[in-house]
Amino acid sequence: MKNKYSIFSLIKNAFSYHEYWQRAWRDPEPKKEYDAIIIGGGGHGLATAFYLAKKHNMKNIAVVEKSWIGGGNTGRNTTIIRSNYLWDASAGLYDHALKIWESLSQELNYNVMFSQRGVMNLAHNLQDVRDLKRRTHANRLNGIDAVWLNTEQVKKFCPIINTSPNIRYPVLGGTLQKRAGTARHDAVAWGYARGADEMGVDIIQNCEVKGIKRKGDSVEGIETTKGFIKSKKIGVVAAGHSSVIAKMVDLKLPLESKPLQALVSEPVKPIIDTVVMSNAVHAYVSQSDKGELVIGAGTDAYVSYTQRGSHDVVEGTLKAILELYPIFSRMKMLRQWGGIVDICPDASPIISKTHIKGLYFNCGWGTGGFKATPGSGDLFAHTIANDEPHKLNADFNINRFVSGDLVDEHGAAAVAH
Amino acid sequence: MLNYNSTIIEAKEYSDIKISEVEPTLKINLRGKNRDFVTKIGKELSIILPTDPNTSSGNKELNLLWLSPDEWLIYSNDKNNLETINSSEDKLFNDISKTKLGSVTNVTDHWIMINLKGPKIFDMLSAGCPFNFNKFKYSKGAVTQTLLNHVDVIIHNKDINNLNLFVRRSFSNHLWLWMNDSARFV
Amino acid sequence: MFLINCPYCGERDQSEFSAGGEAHIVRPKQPTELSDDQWAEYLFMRKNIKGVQFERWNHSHGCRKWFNMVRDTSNDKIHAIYKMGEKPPIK
Amino acid sequence: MSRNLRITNNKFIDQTSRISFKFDGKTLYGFKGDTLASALLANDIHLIGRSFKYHRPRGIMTCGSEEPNAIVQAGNDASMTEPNTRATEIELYEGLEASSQNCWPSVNFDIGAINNFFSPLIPAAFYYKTFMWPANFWKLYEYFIRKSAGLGKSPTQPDKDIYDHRYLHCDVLVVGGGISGIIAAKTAAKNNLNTVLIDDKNNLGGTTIFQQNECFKINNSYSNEWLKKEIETLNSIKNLTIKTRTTLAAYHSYNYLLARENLTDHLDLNERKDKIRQRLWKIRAKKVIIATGAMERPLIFNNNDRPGVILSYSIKKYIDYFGVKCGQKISLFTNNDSAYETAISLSNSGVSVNSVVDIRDRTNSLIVQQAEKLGIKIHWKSAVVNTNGYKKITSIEIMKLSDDDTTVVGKKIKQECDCLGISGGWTPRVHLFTQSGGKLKFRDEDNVFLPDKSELDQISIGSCNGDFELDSVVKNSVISTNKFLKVNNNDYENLKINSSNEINKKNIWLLPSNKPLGKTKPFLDFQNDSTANDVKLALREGFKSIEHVKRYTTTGMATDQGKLSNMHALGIIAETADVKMGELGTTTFRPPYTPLTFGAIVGRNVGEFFDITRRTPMHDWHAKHNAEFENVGQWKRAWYYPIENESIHEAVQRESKAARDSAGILDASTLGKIDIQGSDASEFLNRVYTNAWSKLEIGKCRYGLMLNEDGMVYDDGVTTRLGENHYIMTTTTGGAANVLGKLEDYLQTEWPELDVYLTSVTDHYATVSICGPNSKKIISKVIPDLNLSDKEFPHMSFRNALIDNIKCRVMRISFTGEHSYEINIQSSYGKSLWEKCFEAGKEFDITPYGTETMHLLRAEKGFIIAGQDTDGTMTPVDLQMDWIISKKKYDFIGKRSLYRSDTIRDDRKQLVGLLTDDPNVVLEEGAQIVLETKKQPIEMLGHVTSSYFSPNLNKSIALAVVKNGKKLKGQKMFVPMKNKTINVTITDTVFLDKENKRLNA
Repeated sequence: MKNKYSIFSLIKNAFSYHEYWQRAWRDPEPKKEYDAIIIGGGGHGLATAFYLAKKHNMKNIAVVEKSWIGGGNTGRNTTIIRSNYLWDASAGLYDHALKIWESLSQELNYNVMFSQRGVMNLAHNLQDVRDLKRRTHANRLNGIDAVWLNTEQVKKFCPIINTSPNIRYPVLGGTLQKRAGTARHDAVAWGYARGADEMGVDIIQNCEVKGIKRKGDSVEGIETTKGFIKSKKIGVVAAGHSSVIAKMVDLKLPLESKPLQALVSEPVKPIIDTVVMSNAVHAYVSQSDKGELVIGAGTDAYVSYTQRGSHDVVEGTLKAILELYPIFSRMKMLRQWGGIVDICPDASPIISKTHIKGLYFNCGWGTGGFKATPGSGDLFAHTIANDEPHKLNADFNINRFVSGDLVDEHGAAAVAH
Repeated sequence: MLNYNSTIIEAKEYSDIKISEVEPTLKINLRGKNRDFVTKIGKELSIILPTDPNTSSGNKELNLLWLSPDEWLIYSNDKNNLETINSSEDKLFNDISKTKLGSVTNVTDHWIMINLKGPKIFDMLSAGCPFNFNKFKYSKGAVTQTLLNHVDVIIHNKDINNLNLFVRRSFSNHLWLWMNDSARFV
Repeated sequence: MFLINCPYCGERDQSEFSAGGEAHIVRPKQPTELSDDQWAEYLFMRKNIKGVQFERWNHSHGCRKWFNMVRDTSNDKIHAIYKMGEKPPIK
Repeated sequence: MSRNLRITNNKFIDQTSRISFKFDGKTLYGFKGDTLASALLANDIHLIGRSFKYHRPRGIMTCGSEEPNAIVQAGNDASMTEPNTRATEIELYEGLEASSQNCWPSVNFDIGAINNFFSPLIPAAFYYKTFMWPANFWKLYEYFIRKSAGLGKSPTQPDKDIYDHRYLHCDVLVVGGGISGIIAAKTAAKNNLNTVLIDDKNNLGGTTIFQQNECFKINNSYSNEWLKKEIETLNSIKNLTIKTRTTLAAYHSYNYLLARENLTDHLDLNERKDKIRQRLWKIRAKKVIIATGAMERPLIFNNNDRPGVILSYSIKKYIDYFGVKCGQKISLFTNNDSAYETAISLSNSGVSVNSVVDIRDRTNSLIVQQAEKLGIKIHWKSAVVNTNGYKKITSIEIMKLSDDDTTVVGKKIKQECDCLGISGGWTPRVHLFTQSGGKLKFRDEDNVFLPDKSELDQISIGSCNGDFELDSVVKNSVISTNKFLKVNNNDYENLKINSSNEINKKNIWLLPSNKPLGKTKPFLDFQNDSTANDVKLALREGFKSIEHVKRYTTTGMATDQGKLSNMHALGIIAETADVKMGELGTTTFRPPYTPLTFGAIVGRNVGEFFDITRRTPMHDWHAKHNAEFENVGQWKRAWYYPIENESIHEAVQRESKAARDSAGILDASTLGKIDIQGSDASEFLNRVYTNAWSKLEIGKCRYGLMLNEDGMVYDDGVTTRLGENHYIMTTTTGGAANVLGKLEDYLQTEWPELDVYLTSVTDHYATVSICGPNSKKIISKVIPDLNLSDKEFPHMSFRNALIDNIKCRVMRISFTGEHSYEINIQSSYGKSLWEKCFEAGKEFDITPYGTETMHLLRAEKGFIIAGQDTDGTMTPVDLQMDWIISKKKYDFIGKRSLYRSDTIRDDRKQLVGLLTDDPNVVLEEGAQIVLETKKQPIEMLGHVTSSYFSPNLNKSIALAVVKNGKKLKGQKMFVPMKNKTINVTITDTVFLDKENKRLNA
C-alpha cells in the first residue's frame, strides 16, 4: 500500500517538511484498450471504478474526465446524506449507500468527514404531515431509522428554528433521521480516486469524450481529445452532461439538465449542529466543518448548462431561511454557485443497461445524487461487471418510462437536496 | 338587504403618495379574435378596441385595456350601480358570446381597483416591480400587466402620476398592506 | 435574470415568464395508435441539448401567451423568439 | 503609549468632531470620516485578530474590501451584532463596539496560538489524513475541529433592522467613482443618457483624490485638485444619479446587476431608528461601464504576515487621506514604482522612511528620482527575507538577490522598523467582468489578467482594464467611453497630463529565502493561513488543477475570496509546474463581490410579507367566530370553529354531526372557477376530462376527473353547463392556477383550432355551501321565489336567482352526500349573504363547519380528495372510478397512458375502505398496511390516505390505497405501528348511505 495516512505518517513527514508525500494518484496517458471505461470523474464515476477494481477484480479500467476530477456536482453540492425515502426501491438504494458511508473513511484510508449529525425534514401544512408520517412509517418497516417529531421536539432538537405558531407557515412537526448527516465532498472524490489509482485504475483528466464508436449494436470504444480508446464496456456517469454523451449514440434520455444553486455564508462558530430541510417553504441548511452555513437553493425551470442560475431562486431560498431562522438576517452570503443537475420525470435515478451492448448509464440523480455516491458506484460496478443489474438497482432501469412503472419520489424529493 | 363589503380598509395618504380603492366599478373581461368581434365591440361601446399592445382606449365613462392579442378589460371610470353593471354585461353577452363572436365575462368583483396618486408612486412600485416604468410614466393611457411584490397586477396610466392598479380580490388585502409598508420608505 | 422579448408585450423581466420545456414536440393526433415506446418517446424523452435549443415559454404574469424561444443553453443567450405556430426563424 | 500618529492638515477627516468607540472593551477616540481601521492605527493598535488555523497575531493589511486580517465582531447586542466585518470598511460612528475574533481568552493572550507550535503537524488538508482511528472517535475529533473553526459569532436574536429592494432601469451604469468612472459617467450623462454612478466608498475620487504629487498633474494642477473640480461639476448634470456607499455585489447575464447600498451603518446608533439599513438595488442597465480600479498585491516571503506589515499604497492612503501614520520608522519593500509614491507621501508628512527595498535593478523613473532627491535610501536588487516581532513587527532582515534572482546572497542587514509597507504590483479588479461571463486574457509583461471577450454590452476602463499610469488611464478612458457610447464628448480633448511612467518591471511570485522553504512561513492566504509551502505540497501530491490546489489548501476560500492571494497562488503553481500562467487559467470569481447580508437579499419579504396571504370574502366572519385557519396553498381556509375550549376533535365531531342532523354551512369560495365560452366548449371539455360532456343538458352539473398525460389523476371538480356554449368549471383550491395554465397551454399550443375562451372568475364569486336535511328550508327562506322541488330543481343542476336583487347562481351539488346547495354570488356580497344564510339557519341550529369536517363528511361517502387520496401515482381505475372513463371517446388527456403495460396491471395499488376491528381506534393517516407481520422484511401493500372517527356511524373509518385492493374486500390486514399492531379489514369505500337516499332527503 502506498504511504498510509495516519497521525504517525503526518508526524514522520513533519520532520522532512512534508517533502516526501507520495502523489494521491498518478497522471497517466490513456492506454490503447481497457476492460472498462468510465466516462465522468465525479464521485459516482470514481466510486464505480473503485468497486469494479475492488469487488469485481477488473483492474484494467480507466476513468476519463473532461476537466478535473470532482469538479462537477460532486464539488458543488451541499453534501447532505440521508436514506429516509418513501418507496422501497429508493429506501433500499439510499440506505445501501448510507451503510457504506458509515465506514467509508476507513475503507478508503481517507477521512471523508462523514458527520452523522442527523437530518430533520419539517412539515408546514397538513398534507406535509400526512406525507412525512407516511414516509416515517415506511422507513420504520424498511429498517431505516426515522422518527416523527412534534413541534416541541423539533424545537428541542434544533432550538434556533422559529417554531412560533404565528409565522406564515408554522412548523407542524417533522421527521428526524439520526444516522443521516453530511460529508466532505472533495474528500469523497479524492479518496475514491486515490483508492482506485492504487488498484491500478487510470484516472485520465482533461480528456474530453468526443464520440462513442459502435459496431452493430455494441460499443467498441471512445473518441477523446487524447485519441481513440478501445473498450467493450462503457459506463457513463456524466450527470448534467448525460444527454450530451447519449446523443453520440442517438440515444434520447428522459432527462432535463437544469441549474441548481447553492450558497455559503461567512464562517461562524457552531450555531446549528444538524441538517434541517423544509419542502414547503423550500429551504435547507447545515453548517460545515469550517463554520460556513451551507444553504441549498432550488433549480430553475429551464434547461441550462451554464452553472449559473437566476437570482430569484437564491432570494426565494434565503427568504425561507430567514422565516425559519430570523437570527441569520445579519449573516452574509460569501459565495454562490450553480451546478447542472440531470432530472428524471419521477425524480429517481437511472442505473441501467441500454439497448446498446456494453453501454451503461448512471444518471438522473437530479438534486440528490451526492448522498448515493458509494451505493451508486457499487451497484453500477455490479451492473457493468455482470451485465445485469443488482436487485437494489433493478427498478431503476430506463424501461420504466415505457412501462409506466415509475419510482415517483416527488413527495420525498420535492426540495433540492 | 345584502350589503356591500370592500376588502380594503380606508384610503391612505403619505408624503407624495395617495392610495385609495375605487368601488364598485363595472369590470368586464372580453375575449375574441376575428374582425367582426372587433367591429362589433366598437359599435356596442362606440370605442375603438385598442389593438396595439400595452395601450388603452376609452371615453368619459369607459376604459378598454389591451391585455393580450385576444383579451381586453373594460372598466368604468365612476362608481356604478348594479343595474348598469348587470345590464351592460347582459347586453354585451347576448351580442358577443351568444353570437359566438367571443366571450364576455363579468369580473367586477374579480379585480379590486386601487388608485395611486402622487409624484412618488413609481418609487413605491419600484420596491417590488421589475417592470421598466421609465417610458410608461410619461405615456398617458399606457397599460401593463406585471408583478408587484409577487402578485399579478394590471396597471393603467390614467394621467401623470395617477394610476389605476387592478389586483385580484383575494390578494388585494395583502397587496394593500404591502403598498402601505413600501410607501413608508419612499 | 433574463430579459425576454415577449412577442406581444415587448421586453420584460424573466420573473414574469415561466419555462415550458422543449418546443415542437407535437402531441400525437392518434395516441391510441402508438406503441408504448412511441408514447414514452412523446411523454418523457427529451433532447436536452447543450447548445442551441428550441423551447416553449409562457408570459404567465403578462399576456399569458405561449411562444417559442431559441436559446443557447451553454451560455443562456437568446437567439430568437417567435409565436406559436410560426416556423423557427433559424435552423 | 498613545503617541500622536495624526497629522493635522487633512481635508478628508473632520478633526473637530471627535467620536468615541470601543475596541475589545477599551474606549478609544477617532474622528468623523475615519474607518475603524484608520482610527485603530491612529491609536497605535495593530493587533486586531488571530488567524484561522495557527492563531497567529494579525493586524490591518489594507484599507479596503480586500482586507484578509482585520475582521472584527461589530456590536455585541445579541440581535444586532455582526460577525466578520472588515475594520477597513466600517465607518466610525458614535457607540461602535468592536472586538477581535477567533481568539480566547483574548487577542493578546490566545490559547489557540499553540497551533502555531504544532504547525509542522498540520499542513494543508492534514485532516483528510488523520482522525480516522478509532473510527467511532470521529464524532469527538469533529467536535473540536468545529469548535476551533469559524471566525465571528452569529447573532442569537432576530435582527431588528429593516432591509428593502428597489428595481432600477438605466441606460448606463458606471461602477466605480475613481477618475475613469467619473469621466465615463459625466460623458454618458452629458449625452442625455440616463446614467447611474455607484461607488462603495462614502465619497468619490478613488485613489486619485488623495494623489498630490509633483509627478502627477493634469493641466498643470495636481491630479487630485483637477479631479476635485470635475466632481464638483457632476451635481449640476441632470439624468445622472450618484450612489455612494453602494457596492456592486453581483453582475448577472442580460446586464442584470445587484448593488447593495448602505444607508445607516455609518450613522450614530441613535440616528438609525425606523430607517432602512441596507437597500438592494436590482439594476437592469442597457450598458455597463466597469471602472473598479486595481488592488495592490502583497509580496510572498517568510513571516510576511506580522501586524505592522501593510500594503504600501494603503499606508499612503492612511497618511494622505486619513492623516494617520501607520508607524514612525517605516520600511518599504517593493517590486514596482508605486511604493515610491508612498515613501514621498510619508516623508512629506514628516514620517521617517528607513529605506525602500526594491527587488529590481536600479531604475530612474521620475517618481524614483523624486524619492532620491528627498534622500530616501533604496536597497536595489534586494529582498526582505524575514520579519521579527510577535504581536507587532520590530525589524526586518534584508539581503541581496543573486544575479538570477533564485537565491539571496551577501550579508544580512537587520533594520529596525515599526511598520513594513509591501507592494507586489497591481491586480485589476476583473471580478465583476468574469462574474458576467466575460473571458480573461493574460498580459505577461506585468502578469495581469485583463478583460477580453464578453457577450454583454459592457466595457472595462481605467486600471481594472490594465491602465496603471495616470496619462493612459485618462486618455484610454476617454477614448473607450466615447466609442462604447457612440458619442463624441470633447470635454477631455487635449488635456495636458504629467505622469511618471514605470520603466522597469519585475516580479518574483515566491521570494527566495536564506532558509529552506520548509522552515519558512511565506503566507499566501493570510486569513486561512495557507502558505506557499502548502501550494507546493498540493502539487507534489498530484493536485494539478488550480481548482484542486485551491480546494486542497483552502487558498482563496476565506472571507476575502482570495482577492489578495489568488494571483500568487497561480504564479507559484505555474512556476512549480512549469506552465505559462496564461495557459493555467484562473479560478472563477463567484458572486457576491463582497459578502452580502441575507437581510439585504431578502428585503421586506420577511414576517407578514414572507408569502402572500389570500383571504375569502367571509374571512373576517370566520375570524370573528373563533375559527382556526388552515393554510391551503396561499389561502387561509377556516379549518374548524372551536366553541369555548373545544379541542379540534370535539369541534369536528360536533360540526360533522350537525351537518348531517340538521344543517351545516361551509365557505367554498376558494375553489377555482373558470368561465368557459366558445362554440367548441363541449368538445374542449371532452378532451380535458375523462368523461363525456356533449350530451350534458343546459342547467345541469357534472363531476369531472382530469388526468395528466401520464394517466395519473391531476384534478377534479364539478362543471356546470350554463348555456349552449357556456360552462363554468370548478377546480380544487390548490389546483386552480395550474389547471387554468394547463388548459390555456393546450388551447394555445395543441388545439388552436378550437373556438374556446377561458377566464378565471375565482375571485369574482363567493361560494356559500349549505348542506343537511334542513338545507332546503333555509334556502327557501333566503330565496323564497326559487322552486326547490326535486322535480324542478333536481340534484346536479343549477338555477339563476336573485337575492335582494343581486344575481347569483344556485347549484344543487353535494360533496357531503347530504341534500345541499351552493350559492355563488359576487364577492362583495359574500360576507353579507353568508350572514343572511346564517340568520335564516339559526332556527335549525345551522352550524358553520371548516375544511376538517368537510374532509370527514366526504370520507364517510368515499369521495376522494385529489392530493390527499391521490399522490400522482393513481389512475382513475386505481381509484375504482372506472365508470368515469368514457369508452366512447377517441381521446382525452392521459388516455393513452392508461393502457401501458404497468398501468393496465390489475394488481396495482387501489383505493379501498378500511375498518378497524376495534371501532374506537382511529388509524393514523400515512400508516402502512401489511398482510404479513412475521417475516422480515415486511412487505408494505399500501397506506392509509384518510382516516377519521365518524360521529354519524359512531366508528372509525378510513380510506387507503392497497395493492390489488379491489379483489381484497373483506380481507383482514394489519397496520403495524411503532409499539402496537392494529387489525383492519378492507371494505367498500362508501361507508354511509350507499343508496344516496340523503341527497334527496
